Amino acid sequence: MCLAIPVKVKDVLPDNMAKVTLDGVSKIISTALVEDVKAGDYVVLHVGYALGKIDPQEAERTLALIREAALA
Amino acid sequence: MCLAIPVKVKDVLPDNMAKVTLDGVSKIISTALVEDVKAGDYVVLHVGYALGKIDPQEAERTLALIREAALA
Amino acid sequence: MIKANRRKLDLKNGRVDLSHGAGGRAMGQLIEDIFHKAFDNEWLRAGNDQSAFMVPGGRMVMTTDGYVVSPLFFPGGNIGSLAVYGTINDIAMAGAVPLYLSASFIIEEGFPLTDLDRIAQTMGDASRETGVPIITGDTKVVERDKADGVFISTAGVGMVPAGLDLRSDAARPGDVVIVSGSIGDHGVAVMSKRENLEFDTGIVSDSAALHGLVAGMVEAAGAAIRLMRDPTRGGLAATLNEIANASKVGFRIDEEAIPIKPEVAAACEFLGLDPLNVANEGKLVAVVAPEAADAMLAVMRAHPLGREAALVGHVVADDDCFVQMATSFGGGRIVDWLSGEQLPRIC
Amino acid sequence: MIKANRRKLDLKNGRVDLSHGAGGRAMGQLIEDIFHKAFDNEWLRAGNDQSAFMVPGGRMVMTTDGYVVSPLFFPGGNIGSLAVYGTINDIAMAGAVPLYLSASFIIEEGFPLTDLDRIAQTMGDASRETGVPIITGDTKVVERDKADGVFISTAGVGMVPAGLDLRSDAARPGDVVIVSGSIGDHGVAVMSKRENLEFDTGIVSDSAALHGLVAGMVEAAGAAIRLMRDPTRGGLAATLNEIANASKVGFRIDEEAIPIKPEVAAACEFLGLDPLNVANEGKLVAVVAPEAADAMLAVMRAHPLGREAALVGHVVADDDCFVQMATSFGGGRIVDWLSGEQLPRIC
Amino acid sequence: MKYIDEHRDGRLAKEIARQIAALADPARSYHFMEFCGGHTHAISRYGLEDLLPQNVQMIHGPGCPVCVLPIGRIDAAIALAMRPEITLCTYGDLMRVPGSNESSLLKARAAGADIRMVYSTLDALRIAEAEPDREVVFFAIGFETTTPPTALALRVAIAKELRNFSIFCNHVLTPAAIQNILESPDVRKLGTVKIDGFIGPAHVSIVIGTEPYEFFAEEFQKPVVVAGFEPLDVIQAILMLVRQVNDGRHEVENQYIRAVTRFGNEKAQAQVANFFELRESFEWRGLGEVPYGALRLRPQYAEHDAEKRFSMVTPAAKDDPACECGAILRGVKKPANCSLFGTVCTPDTPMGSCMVSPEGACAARWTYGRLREHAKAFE
Amino acid sequence: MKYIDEHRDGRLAKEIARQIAALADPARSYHFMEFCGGHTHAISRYGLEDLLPQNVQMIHGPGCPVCVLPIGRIDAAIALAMRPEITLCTYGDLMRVPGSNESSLLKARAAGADIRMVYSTLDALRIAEAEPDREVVFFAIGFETTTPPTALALRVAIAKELRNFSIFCNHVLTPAAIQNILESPDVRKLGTVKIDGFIGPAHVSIVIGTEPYEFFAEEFQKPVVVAGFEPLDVIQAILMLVRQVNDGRHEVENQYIRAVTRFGNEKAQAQVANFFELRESFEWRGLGEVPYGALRLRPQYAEHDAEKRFSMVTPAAKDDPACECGAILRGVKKPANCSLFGTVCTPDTPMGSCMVSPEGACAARWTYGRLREHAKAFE
Ligand code: SF4
Ligand code: SF4
Ligand SMILES: [Mg+2]
Ligand SMILES: [Mg+2]
Ligand SMILES: [Mg+2]
Ligand SMILES: [Mg+2]
Ligand SMILES: [Mg+2]
Ligand SMILES: [Mg+2]
Ligand SMILES: [Mg+2]
Ligand SMILES: [Mg+2]
Ligand SMILES: [Mg+2]
Ligand SMILES: [Mg+2]
Repeated sequence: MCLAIPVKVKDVLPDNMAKVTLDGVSKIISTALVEDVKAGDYVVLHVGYALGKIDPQEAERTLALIREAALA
Repeated sequence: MCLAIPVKVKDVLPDNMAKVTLDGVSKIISTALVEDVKAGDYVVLHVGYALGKIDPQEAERTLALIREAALA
Repeated sequence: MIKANRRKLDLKNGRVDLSHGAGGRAMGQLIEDIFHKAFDNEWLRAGNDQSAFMVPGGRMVMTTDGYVVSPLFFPGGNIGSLAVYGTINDIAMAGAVPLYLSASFIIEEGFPLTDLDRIAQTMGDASRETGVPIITGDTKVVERDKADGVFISTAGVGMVPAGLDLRSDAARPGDVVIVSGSIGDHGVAVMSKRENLEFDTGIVSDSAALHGLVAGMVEAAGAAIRLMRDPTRGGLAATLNEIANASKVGFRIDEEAIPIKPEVAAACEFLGLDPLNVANEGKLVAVVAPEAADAMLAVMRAHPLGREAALVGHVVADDDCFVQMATSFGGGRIVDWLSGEQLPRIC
Repeated sequence: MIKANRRKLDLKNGRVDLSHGAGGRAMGQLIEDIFHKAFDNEWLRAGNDQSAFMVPGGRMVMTTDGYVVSPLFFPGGNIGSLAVYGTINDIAMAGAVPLYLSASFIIEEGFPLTDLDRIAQTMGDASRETGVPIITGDTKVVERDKADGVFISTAGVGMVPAGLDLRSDAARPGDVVIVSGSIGDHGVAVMSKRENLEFDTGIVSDSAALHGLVAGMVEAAGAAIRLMRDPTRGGLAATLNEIANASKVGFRIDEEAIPIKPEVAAACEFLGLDPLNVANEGKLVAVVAPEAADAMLAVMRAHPLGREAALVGHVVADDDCFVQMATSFGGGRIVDWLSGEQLPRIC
Repeated sequence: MKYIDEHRDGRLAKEIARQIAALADPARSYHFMEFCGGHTHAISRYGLEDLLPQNVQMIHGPGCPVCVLPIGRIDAAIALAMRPEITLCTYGDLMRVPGSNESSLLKARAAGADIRMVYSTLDALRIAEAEPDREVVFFAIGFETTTPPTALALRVAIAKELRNFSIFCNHVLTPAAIQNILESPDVRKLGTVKIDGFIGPAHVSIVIGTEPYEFFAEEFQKPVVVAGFEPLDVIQAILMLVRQVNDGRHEVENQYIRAVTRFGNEKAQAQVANFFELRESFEWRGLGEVPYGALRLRPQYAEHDAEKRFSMVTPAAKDDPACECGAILRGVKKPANCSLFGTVCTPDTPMGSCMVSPEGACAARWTYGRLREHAKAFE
Repeated sequence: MKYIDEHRDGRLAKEIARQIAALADPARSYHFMEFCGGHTHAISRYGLEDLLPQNVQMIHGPGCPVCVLPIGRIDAAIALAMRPEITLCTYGDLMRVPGSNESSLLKARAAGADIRMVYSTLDALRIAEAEPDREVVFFAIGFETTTPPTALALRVAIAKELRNFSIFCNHVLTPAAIQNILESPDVRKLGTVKIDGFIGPAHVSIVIGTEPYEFFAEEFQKPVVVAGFEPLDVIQAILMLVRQVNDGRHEVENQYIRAVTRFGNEKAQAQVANFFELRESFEWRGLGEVPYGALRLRPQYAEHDAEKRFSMVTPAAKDDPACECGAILRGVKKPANCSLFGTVCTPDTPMGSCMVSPEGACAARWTYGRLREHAKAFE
């Protein structure tokens, strides 16, 4: 239940629903809690709902930071 | 369902019910359709209800008639 | 080494829950504390997913039956005794010596552990009494209302004595038909405890393992036995019709010769049933060469399970495969399969 | 001779009703038109209550499993294929050659005949493909809501090649652990079709009969095999823990070496499951003497069902019987049985 | 089994059969209709016909309440049972009766309907009491014997305020049907019925007495003997009928004096009268519309009348045109005269009313008497 | 798996661990509490502790919503579920949580209660819609992450007029609990807690942002790093905490910048605010009463509030006195210090809150880390 995973939005569906995928597995979830979800977005999925969007730039920045720290 | 068999009243129970027996098998039935049922009576049982009482004398008389006819 | 202090199964108030079927420690505990304890033998102790045993070369038989009787407990037995005896009997009907049984349990969530334990103990007792161990098994748990308490499927294997080959198509005109005892006891005993049907009777199920009786018959006159069947679901009527159709013969039987207990007859009157359609779980029907009839009856009557054995009729040539019966009243009639669903869940 | 013009089973819209389990003609028709037709073989045609076959002397194994999978049809198979392959696999895990199967059906009133027919045909196909005939069976029908569509219990027998004796307590420190392919496929395929869990994936059940693969392994290096198990309910984690406890040893396995399909891993992320706990139906775990590891892997990889065979760890001495795993991340952890009911009705 | 075993004595039966053979005029034939399926059953079950001389023949009448239920009523019951709120309670006999398109209550159950087999109306009441959220409908069928139990159940339901209990009433009346056999317009179409006398069912007369047959016996000049269901009862009744015919009498005689009186069980009759009234017309399967041949609930019990409570409609539905039940039920034909008998139509796959219950004329013939159809001697 | 796999790179982790080891002052020790069970799970699952230097220790906090649910709430839910009209929907995690007297929802199911495991509040809504005759109660538990989904379900239920849908609300609040760990009266009793910093859960902060921790960090002078659940996220957060401690800072830092902002998801917050209000006090299993540590439905939604709709009472019920969860949840003790750990109390037979969910401190230790307790080296 505590699980929260990043998944990619494949199709935006009516009624604030969306089809999301993770490595070829897809599932229909609710996006009613997040503003302005578009196909291609990554969202954090939790108990059937998107809780928020992933910012790709910030994600890249985090990885860069980690790599930097690792090589320090 | 069309079955009607003579059974012996073993115990009269409350609410117009009675325990009846046939050769060591007993069952609880309703006697609400028959007046004045007593332990020891034989009744004709049909779909869980006594429909009428058997008159032992008349039963004896029937058998006598049959035997008589057979020997005629 | 810290050993987890496993909590004991609550055999008094506990119930089977979904964790008992999930392949984890709870399932292991259920199997060990109830089934292995009750069936206890070297094969189960080995803890493999299958059990091994030595067999001599020869003709082997295998059979299976599923048991879904309702109610699970009835006068004279429970689903567990049926599951052991019934499968032994299907082996014995080939004239074979039963050797080993397997048992597959499908249990409904919520089933009382105390009932499961009682059933397992009955099976263990039956297995020891008959000398046929339950050497491998399986346990599944399904959600509430996806089963009815417990279902048991047993399978069994046995070895056929050399030279014996009983087949359902072996009945020949002139052969005699022997039943090993009174018919209808099992079905009446089970029905007497059915909800909405309840009646009181002293009748108990005839549920019993027939391999001992059969061994005696085979030893005494094996060559004279054409075939044997246990008249379970559908009763004597169904069994005779099956044999007639398989062997392409007819039967002529004698109502007066068929042993029926007075209480069974009375219960059938109550319910509008014909005892010929009522299930048995400890009786056999043997079709036997006529010259061996007396010897066979004598052997059977010497065994506790064949004491009331009776010659009830004989095989006749009949392309229509009719089972005819001379009624005790003096007329004749056809004994047919029962149509429909009159007696579900009797075994 | 007037022959009753038996009405055909309505395989399109018909449903199983109580008369199909009552021992009368309706039951006979169901068995003949669906089961016997689908399984067709000489033993069933003989029409006995048990089936006979010749066996050579030697070591035989017997096993049984009940199948209650939900849903009944899933990507890559249905309850029928499971019931044939699963029991063959339990025989094969002893290194034995599977010979014959029995099948006991418990069917819920109202079950569509078309589904029953489809399941029976799948079983017939599986039986022909594996060369293991279903030679005897039983059919029971229970009232609506007393079962869940259909349950199947199969039992099977097989012969163990001379000299082979695989036992659950035979693992020894130093032995290697080989799995025959990717894990978790079956469980994920079944769960993907569960109501309220539904997700889309290309994953199909790995359901398959392993006796061919096993025969090759036994032939090539039978003496080096300590034991085999198919990691079904509870997955690889349960199987390794069972072996560890039976053999009183520990395991050290390497997460990176365990083959897991990316889609299976992804589905497990979705559901919060560990693939090590997820059921397989066409995979085996073999514990093998270390010197034979390479030869065994080569033999397995040459077989279509062992192409992805991998050495995933080895046996260590451990009184606590821990299954330890070096995680792909670089840490270590215990791989335990799953507690509770997380994945019911997977097989 | 007292009052049972002594009436199954084959030796006595043989003697009476000898009497019948001696009394039966070889120059003529005797055709007697046993109206009730219970008698048909006894005749077949014990092989009674084997004992009768060639010129005394039994004709199986329409007296099986299961058989005479028209297809449309089965269809209506199935439609009702398929409604999710309904629990339909029924005597087991009805489960396999075919409705239209090979339907039946048994198959409706398999398709999801909540249909329960009961032994007695008492069981249906128990269900209604135990499951107040279900609409429990008792599928009431039968002649005068099952009507009082239905009436009593209604009385209890009202007393206990079981508002979820109702009756789908299909109770029919014996005398009306017997009369119809002799006088309906169909008789002209089907040809003259050769019936020399009737055996009336004892259990019906335990309730209604013998009196209701008196008008009929007089009007149609046919003897009636009310008889029990044991084989000796039946054969004695046949002897009594042969004597009446020989004597030129057409009286209502009572073979079952051990429980039947002229006016019957008045307590039971009062229960029935309290709750039921005549229907002007009601279809009997095989016989067609029978005037005043059935009962319905009185309007003041509409709340417990399933037909009204659930606005049930009885669809028009017809039997296979090849089915000869109409003629068989009137004694004009025999089952063997039907082209469907034993081939398309069997107890496992009944096509017409006479095959649906084991007590129907065709079913009894199939189950107990095919031998004779095959012209084989049974010694 | 994008955004997952790259954060599970063991080589990078080893490098960061090396950094941590290099930065960690050998003269002192570092005790960090990961508040959330998700982090506990990741630490155990990937064996993260094996990578950390001896003087950097992780303390498993109370952040598992399943674990902190008091026994009395489980008992109340079981009592409710046993009522025949109720269908209780629950996340699967709750099924095995022990109530009083070895009860659990799993055993209540076995005893006949209608309890369904759901994956999402959407499933519970679907059940309520499909089965209008059932009273469908959603057993709502969880921190700020599951509260918006509950709020949304309530909104849909009201819009669709699903009057048979209600909520048994057990939602609790993260910041309140963290604060309680440091300031509750129990701390005196249990001894001083040595915690040098906290790891906050990313999914909670996706919803509430990082801002709610600012007051706390300042007030208690403890650094907080909000981090994701992949092992690299966690180890990076540990590195960030070590740096703060070394620098003498006590800031709220955001490791999960890819989805967490300072003020969080305001749309989700608005949903929550619309339907829920603070409870003055609520018991956390192990922690005792936590002021303002939980939510309840606003009074205008009483119709959908199971506690009011069904007049639920929460019985007083206590854990085994030997259970050390209270001290463990506050970081004062470790599971191995509990005399019941691994003998009487195991994941199959949990005695206290820390063993009931796989994410609880004791369960995670049992499942993933017993080896270390046995002082065996794992190379
Ligand atoms: S055999 Fe069948 S079709 Fe023919 S008259 Fe009888 S019931 Fe009708
Ligand atoms: S081991 Fe069990 S009893 Fe001990 S503290 Fe942990 S949860 Fe409580
Ligand atoms: Mg069998
Ligand atoms: Mg059998
Ligand atoms: Mg198994
Ligand atoms: Mg049940
Ligand atoms: Mg048999
Ligand atoms: Mg097995
Ligand atoms: Mg196995
Ligand atoms: Mg198996
Ligand atoms: Mg069988
Ligand atoms: Mg169902």
